[in-house]
Amino acid sequence: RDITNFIEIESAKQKVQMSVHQFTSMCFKNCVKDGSNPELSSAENQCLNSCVNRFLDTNIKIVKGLQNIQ
Amino acid sequence: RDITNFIEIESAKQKVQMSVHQFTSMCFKNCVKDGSNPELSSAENQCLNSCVNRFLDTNIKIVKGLQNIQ
Amino acid sequence: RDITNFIEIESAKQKVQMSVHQFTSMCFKNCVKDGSNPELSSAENQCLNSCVNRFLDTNIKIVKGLQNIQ
Amino acid sequence: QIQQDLAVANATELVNQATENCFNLCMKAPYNENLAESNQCVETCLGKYMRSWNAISQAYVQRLQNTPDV
Amino acid sequence: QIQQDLAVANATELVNQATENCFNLCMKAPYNENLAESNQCVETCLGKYMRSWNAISQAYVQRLQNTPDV
Amino acid sequence: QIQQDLAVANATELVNQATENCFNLCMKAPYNENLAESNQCVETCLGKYMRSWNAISQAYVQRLQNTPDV
Repeated sequence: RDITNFIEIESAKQKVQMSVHQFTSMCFKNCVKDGSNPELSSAENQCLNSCVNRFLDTNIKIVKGLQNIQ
Repeated sequence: RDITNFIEIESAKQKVQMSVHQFTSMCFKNCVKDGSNPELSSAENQCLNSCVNRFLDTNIKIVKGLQNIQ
Repeated sequence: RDITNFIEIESAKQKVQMSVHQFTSMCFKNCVKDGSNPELSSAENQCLNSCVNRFLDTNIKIVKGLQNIQ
Repeated sequence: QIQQDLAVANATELVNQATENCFNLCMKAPYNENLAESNQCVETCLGKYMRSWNAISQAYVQRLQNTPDV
Repeated sequence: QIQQDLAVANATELVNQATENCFNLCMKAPYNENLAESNQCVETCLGKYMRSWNAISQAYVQRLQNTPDV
Repeated sequence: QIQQDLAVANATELVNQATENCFNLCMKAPYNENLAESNQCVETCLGKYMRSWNAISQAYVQRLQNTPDV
């Protein structure tokens, strides 16, 4: 049971990490246009935050919408 | 023989479905610029139809072209 | 030992080939804007060459940068 | 069992592609447009995406029947 | 062993995504801009990419905690 | 057998990438330009794609030989 538990937890953590990789690449492309400063401006930070939240909003709406169709 | 047959048919159907997913995503990006109406305009419909046919034309030409080189 | 050797060499060659596929697709998109002539212009040739070298420069800098962080 | 696995794979692919495409169509960086309006756009976009899927599927199957070498 | 495999997969993913995004941000076709400047840009870009990764990770985990159905 | 599998994987990758890139170069939405001209473009594009593949391959192998740590 311990090893099953361990694998389940690691697998869930890994899934979250891989989603973070995907979201970072997508939102970085959309929000960051300037590579001359290693710090995020507050506008960039705000944009990244909204980007991931809007993407998750969209995902939930799509899943619910498809469930209603079936 | 029945089960082999069944798997072959399901596998062919699945391949077609996955191609439809790929073509839809690509052609939607190229043809649909407006999300305010759930119906397809006739221009959008025409564009989607041409998009998939032109893509398949291109694929055939590339395959034949590479066969001629070899 | 011979078969292990053979597999290692084939696998390394395959990895290089797959990288060439990836780089070609990316650099072709960035460097070639005109499909009316099958020959590469010297500007296109120069651009493709710089593209792959700059990409590898970037990759090395990223790997070294991440090693410094850890 | 096989059919169910394939159906899950298809549904997952559809959710992922529709989410990506409707996010790109309805949400623009820096993501400070009206949220209610953007959510409405996602709903109509999903309808349009499903119609596009059907149109592409029809066009592709028709093409496969006419030219079996595609 | 499992945790190490996952760590390697994560590091590889991060290297690949940061390379692609910083290449696109800092190197523009036909790639004849000043090399020293471009290399400098890659370094600051990596800092920005890491900060973006952290910002996205935080936003996503916060969202997961508030709405477990995401 | 292994070498044949790899050759098939390489050919498939080349067909897919050349199709995608030449479709994007030669066919523009809404896809109502002259079909004969577009098909001609695909043919010259394939020649250019093959030459690009060779140029990239050469540049990459040369780089690997000069800096083995790439």
